[in-house]
Amino acid sequence: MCAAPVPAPSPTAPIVARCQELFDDLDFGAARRWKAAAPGRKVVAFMPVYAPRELVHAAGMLPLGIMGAGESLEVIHGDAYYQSYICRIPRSTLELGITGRLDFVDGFLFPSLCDVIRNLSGIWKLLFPKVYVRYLDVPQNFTPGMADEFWVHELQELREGLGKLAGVEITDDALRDSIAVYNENRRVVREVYAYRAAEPWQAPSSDVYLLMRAGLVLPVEEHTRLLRDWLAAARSEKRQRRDNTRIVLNGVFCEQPPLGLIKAIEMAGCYVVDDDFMLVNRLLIGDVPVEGDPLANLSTAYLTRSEETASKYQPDQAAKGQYIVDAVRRNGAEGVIFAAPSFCDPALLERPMLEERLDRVDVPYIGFKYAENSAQMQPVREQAGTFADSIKLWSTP
Amino acid sequence: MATLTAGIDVGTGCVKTVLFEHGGGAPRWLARSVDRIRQRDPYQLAADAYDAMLRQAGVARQDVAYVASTGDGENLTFTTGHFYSMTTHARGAIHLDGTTRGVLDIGALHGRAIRVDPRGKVQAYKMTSQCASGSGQFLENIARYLGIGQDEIGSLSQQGEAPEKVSSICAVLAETDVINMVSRGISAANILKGIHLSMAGRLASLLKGISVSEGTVLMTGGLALDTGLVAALRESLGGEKVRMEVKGHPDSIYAGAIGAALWGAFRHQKLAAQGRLAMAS
Amino acid sequence: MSKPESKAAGKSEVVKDLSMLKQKEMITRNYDALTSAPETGRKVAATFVPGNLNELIQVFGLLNNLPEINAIQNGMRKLSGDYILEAEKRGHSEDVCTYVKADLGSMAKGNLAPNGKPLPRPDVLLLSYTGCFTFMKWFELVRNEYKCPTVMLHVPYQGEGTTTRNMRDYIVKQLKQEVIPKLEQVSGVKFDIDRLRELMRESAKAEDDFVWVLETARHRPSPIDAYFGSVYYTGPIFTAFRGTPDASEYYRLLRAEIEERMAKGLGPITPEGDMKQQKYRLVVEGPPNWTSFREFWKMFYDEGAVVVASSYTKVGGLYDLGFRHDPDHPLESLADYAMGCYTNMNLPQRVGLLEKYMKEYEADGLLINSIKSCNSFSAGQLMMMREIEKRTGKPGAFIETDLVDPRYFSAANVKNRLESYFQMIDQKRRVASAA
Amino acid sequence: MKCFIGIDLGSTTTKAVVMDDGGKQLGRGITNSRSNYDTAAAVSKQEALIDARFTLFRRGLEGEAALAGRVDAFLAELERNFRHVQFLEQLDDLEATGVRHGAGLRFAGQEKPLRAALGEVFRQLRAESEGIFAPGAKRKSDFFRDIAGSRFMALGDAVCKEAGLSFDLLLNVYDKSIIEVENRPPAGAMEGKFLRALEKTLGATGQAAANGVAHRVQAALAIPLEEAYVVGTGYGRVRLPFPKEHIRSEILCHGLGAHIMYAGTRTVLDIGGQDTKAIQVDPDGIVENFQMNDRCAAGCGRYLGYIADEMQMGLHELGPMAMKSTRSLRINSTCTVFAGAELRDRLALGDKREDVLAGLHRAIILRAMSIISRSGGIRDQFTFTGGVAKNEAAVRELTKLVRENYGQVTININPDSIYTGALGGAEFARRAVQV
Ligand SMILES: Nc1ncnc2c1ncn2[C@@H]1O[C@H](COP(=O)(O)OP(=O)(O)O)[C@@H](O)[C@H]1O
Ligand SMILES: Nc1ncnc2c1ncn2[C@@H]1O[C@H](COP(=O)(O)OP(=O)(O)O)[C@@H](O)[C@H]1O
Ligand code: SF4
Ligand code: SF4
Ligand code: SF4
Repeated sequence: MCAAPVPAPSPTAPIVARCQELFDDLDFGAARRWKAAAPGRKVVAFMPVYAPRELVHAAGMLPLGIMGAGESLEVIHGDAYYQSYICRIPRSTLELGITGRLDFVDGFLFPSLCDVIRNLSGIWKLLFPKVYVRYLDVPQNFTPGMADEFWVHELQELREGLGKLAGVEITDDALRDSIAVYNENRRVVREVYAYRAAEPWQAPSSDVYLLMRAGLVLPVEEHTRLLRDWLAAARSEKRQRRDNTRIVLNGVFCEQPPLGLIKAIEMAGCYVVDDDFMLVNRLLIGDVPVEGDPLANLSTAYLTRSEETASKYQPDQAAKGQYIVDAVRRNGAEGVIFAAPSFCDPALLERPMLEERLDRVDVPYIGFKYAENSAQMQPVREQAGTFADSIKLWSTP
Repeated sequence: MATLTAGIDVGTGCVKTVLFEHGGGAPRWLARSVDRIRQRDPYQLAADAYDAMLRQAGVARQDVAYVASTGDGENLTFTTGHFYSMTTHARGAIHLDGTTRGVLDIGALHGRAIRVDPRGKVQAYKMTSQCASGSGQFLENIARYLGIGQDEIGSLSQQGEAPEKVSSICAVLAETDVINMVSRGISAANILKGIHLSMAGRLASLLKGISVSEGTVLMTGGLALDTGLVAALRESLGGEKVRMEVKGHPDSIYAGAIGAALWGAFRHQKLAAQGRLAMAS
Repeated sequence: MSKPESKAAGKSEVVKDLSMLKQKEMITRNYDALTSAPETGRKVAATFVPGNLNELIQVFGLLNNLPEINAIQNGMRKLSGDYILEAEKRGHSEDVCTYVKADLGSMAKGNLAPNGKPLPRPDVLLLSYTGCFTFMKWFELVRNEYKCPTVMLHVPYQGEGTTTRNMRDYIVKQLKQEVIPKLEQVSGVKFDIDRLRELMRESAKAEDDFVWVLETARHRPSPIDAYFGSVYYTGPIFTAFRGTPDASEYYRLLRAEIEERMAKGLGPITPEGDMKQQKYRLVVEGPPNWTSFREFWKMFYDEGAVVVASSYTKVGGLYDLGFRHDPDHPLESLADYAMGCYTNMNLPQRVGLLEKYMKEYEADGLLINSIKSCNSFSAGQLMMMREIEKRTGKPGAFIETDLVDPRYFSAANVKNRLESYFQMIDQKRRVASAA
Repeated sequence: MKCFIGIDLGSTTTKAVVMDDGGKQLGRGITNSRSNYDTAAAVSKQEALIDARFTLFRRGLEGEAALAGRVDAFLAELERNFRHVQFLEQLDDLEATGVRHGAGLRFAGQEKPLRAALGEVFRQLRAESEGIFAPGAKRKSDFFRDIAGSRFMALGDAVCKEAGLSFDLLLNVYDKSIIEVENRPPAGAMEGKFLRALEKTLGATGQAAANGVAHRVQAALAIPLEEAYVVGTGYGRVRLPFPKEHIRSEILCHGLGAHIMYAGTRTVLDIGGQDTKAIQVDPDGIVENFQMNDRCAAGCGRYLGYIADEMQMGLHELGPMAMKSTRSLRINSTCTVFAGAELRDRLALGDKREDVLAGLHRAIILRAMSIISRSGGIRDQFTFTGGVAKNEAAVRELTKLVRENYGQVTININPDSIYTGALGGAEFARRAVQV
């Protein structure tokens, strides 16, 4: 490339910088400020991958997504609770708790993602008896009509628990309003993903990542605005398009890789056109109906129209793993990178089944493991780079 | 008209450079260099080594159509493009030996097994990471302890008749084992052979992981020069039901650089055909 | 009753009690039935141990093949290591549950039963999703091989420390509307609730004797080892035999034998004969290691350590807390059983239970055998240990092994840890007695 | 007099402590661990007994008017002379061994010049040995191998040049001989050596005073040191030629040793050459819990040793250099070897040595913090032992992290903490007989 003119300040930069700040802040200043802004406000945290945030929102509380503590927190106490052969996210989450970084959190929801998160709910109950802790046994029986009643009932118990915590009654109307607010958020989230898939050079994956992370700590209305602003800004700038390979990233739904890993993948010549980061933002597909019984609507949405992921059972053998092929096709990807947290049973047991699917349709893939504090990016660059190389060099021009 | 391409492999142990000429028939190898990095800045070293090689070949920088880096060379400022190590080692290995189906690249800190197709495409790989047990550096440390030169290791190890088992898997703590062995009067040959066998065991399992079962497995990287390791690897694969042959090559250490230079030529041609040459400069 | 009166320590052949012979015979017969299924035309269901529906499976005349038990068998026969490597070669991660890999690897290598004949393809996978997330992935993977029908039974976890009406209704609904119809379809047998009641009545009988046996560990000396030895005692009741007269007979024999041991003041039987002195009484949490089971056990009896209660012997039901299969409420009782097994209890409940055992069985300490690849058990065990130490004032010890992956059993490490632990208990006692 | 001895056979060094029946420490000895564990144990024990003699001399001389105010100086002189005598004796052995090896087949045709060269080197070594043990002279190490070795290299090189002989030959002879000499159990009779040293020391004193002093020293020498009980511990303990009841877990010994040094100790961190242990002890010094790292050099003493080699620095120089740092860099690699590579990269990129070193020290301590945390955290008082406790930068990082995470606990660091395990062992020996 010849001497480029001094680049104009990027209009997306300040938005991304704000998200980066939120991301870096392990004291959750934004949520703390929200809470302090009005008396009686409460914050309810939740773990990946799905929590009915509408219920928290409808009670006037702030849902706060916790994704571990990333790479910068030195874990000192967490190791007292977890052996070396258990993934990192529960220990760094505990570290956040023990060091008082979550002392403003009034409730904590642990969805049934895996046994580690499940058991963390018990640990939380023992260690933080003042916090409203609830384990969400999200149904795994997807046979029509089988789990609705159960789940609506569980949601009702949750609604009562949250209502008590907030000191309000969560009315159907409040719930309907919240559903509408989240519907809007889900739409914009999908728009961002679609935009990136269409023009990935315009939307660096680390930027999109930070935007989605912001959704876990900001009030939903603010997040929706932020995404809109970013889309407008991104569309107004022209970025250099590189000779990169388009890939789908899979397996990153719970413990998060360090930001550097996402950047390393892109630097090594890959455009990420789809991923499963922060699934909670878009687990439900399409709008949840606002009319009618809100709990039933939420339940039906989850049971019949939600994204597939390793932590959900697929009742139909023939359909098992098809979602990864669909993601490749839908987004025009040339390959798949499986990245999974070390010791993550859901992601690692899912992987061979997905690989088999991809083999059948000749989509190339690679896979590796990471931890939220993985330091060496060299092996990642090496593998992602070789992957991109081989697709690039062997594709017919 | 002949086209010149260069490959520069910036490793953790050594910097390797090669220069190739293309046009009519097989590519011709014009010049090469290999330098231990030791405590120096690898990028500066790469630039110096590259210029020295060009001087040796009587070529100016602008005469080279495509300069490809590999290894840790992504950030070199004077290159045209970068290829990742597995891509280049696969290609380099095919160049050195056309019957290659598996590549074992063992450098200063890493070990990788790569399955390649006859065109040099990477089909599968397995690598060690995070832990340096069984790498070149590990062997180097031991040799230093034993006071044995890099080039003596191979022949000495092959003299070992009663190899001593190395129990520690850690590259660092293995030294304690070795000190103990020395003081128990075990010969350097048997110690080295034992280490080679334990490294070979690990490498063999990498190889198994990529399921190569026939054809040539070419060792690339610096340790391919270690005949003792090659022999040990043959030995530990001996019991397997495989029809493959493990080989080293005198130019194995250049495999990455060679692959880079060759891919550079390929890319250059492709870009020229698409009229996109300017984009790559 | 034959008594291992003269067991010249070590080599001489171990004299087997009647109950042992009985169990051996039952297992052999069951494997023979399984491996001959292709000829006999009997249909086979595969399912998991915790909260299994063995009585229901039998109502339909199905044979019950439990992949966990096969993995244990392969572990004890030192085959699992190869199977695990095979599964890893086929793309499975080093990091995941080794039961799954031992099973998949075994399938890849002919899926041989201990009798040397191949296990049959299952006709139905009954996915009792109870107490462990990995079960779900496991059967998705197995289903991928066999392409056979799979029935999901989602058993809610006791997240809030209790079972609720809602949870029970959910299970019963699934049983009625999904599990039973599917099993009828697969087996061609009509569901007969009275047959189910009958089987459950038989179950309850065995359960009474089983509890009686476990509780004898309250005595000093304890006539049983409630971990190593009791792993055998749980066999029939946790697996394909619950509800059969065979199982009842087994527990009757066992009870009589233990009664006799107690009368004679004997300790537990071990592979090397009767255990002599009982210096330490322990409660153990977590499954044992199978690949070096004997070696592991020896580290205990050689030091005079007897296990008086364990949580692993509760994965197939907490009968000692009073649960019995109830012929009067068959489906509800199945639901309660499934929800009530140990792995389906939340962490505070597990802590409470171990604390209770520590106190009621007058244990000197808690030992946790943490399984590297089992998140269901292991995630949180360090916290459990601390909590028990705090509540009981008794020392805990933590060792790390694996179920069926021999690579993760480091005998030297485990021994070092155990020895230090026993010496520590000794020291404590000395100081206490000096004071 | 009854002596109770603890021997700690570490991966790098072997330590011994001699205690009297009142629990007072009489002496300490240290040597480098070698492949022959018996010898290492015997040498360290002998060193400790020698040290014990000096304690007895001191006790004996306390009332000696002739030495009023000069006891310390006198004993120091005596010790120097004693070490010198010992050194000369070992030199003789080394030379004799060397000559024997020089006559070996490998050196056929070169025996004569080799023998001459050896003679010359040892002549010079003896001559300069006076200087090595002169008052105030700083010795590189206390181990014969290190002192003799470094001087042998220096002198040998010159002698060979002179004689036109290959130094490699001489070196080879040395390498062969030193191992043999080092692994030879120490010669028994110490008394002669003491007397020779005494003679030499008294040479400088007046006659009258000398008589009195000699009398008292001889009286102290005559006190029999009876080995009442020996306890072995440490990494290599199972290979010690001791009956089982004389072996104690290193964990227990460290715990008890730390308790003896600082009675208020509740948490002990020991960072040795090959392992790091965190131990929780109760108010009586009994271990309640512990954690150790697995066989990985990251986070233990060898990590620093490796880094020192990598930077071509002495081990004892690392700490002081890291202390100069103003900002600690974050070291990303876990593996020691990768950390070495990262260090090179960082230096190449222009980072300052001291900052990189500070980062490395932080890394090792962070790993220790994680082990502490797994053992149950830090309780007041906290005692840091093992070889790495001598490293001030490690101590600084540790102190910082302890303060940040556990508040104002007392932190004990003792320069003699390397003897902690042996001290605990000695106390166990004492209790074995007394309790
Ligand atoms: N002649 C030789 N015999 C044995 N080993 C050698 C020889 N030459 C170099 N090596 C080893 O090769 C390693 C460097 O290999 P290389 O493939 O260049 O690694 P990297 O690419 O990581 O720099 C060094 O660790 C060195 O010890
Ligand atoms: N003077 C010193 N300065 C800094 N570190 C030291 C010093 N002496 C010893 N060490 C460290 O202590 C370690 C040996 O500790 P030690 O407790 O003797 O181990 P072990 O009991 O395993 O033999 C060495 O690896 C080294 O890192
Ligand atoms: S990373 Fe995987 S194993 Fe760990 S908590 Fe998340 S889903 Fe569970
Ligand atoms: S075991 Fe040794 S080589 Fe492996 S990571 Fe640890 S220090 Fe590095
Ligand atoms: S994770 Fe544990 S409970 Fe689950 S299948 Fe594996 S061993 Fe069994």
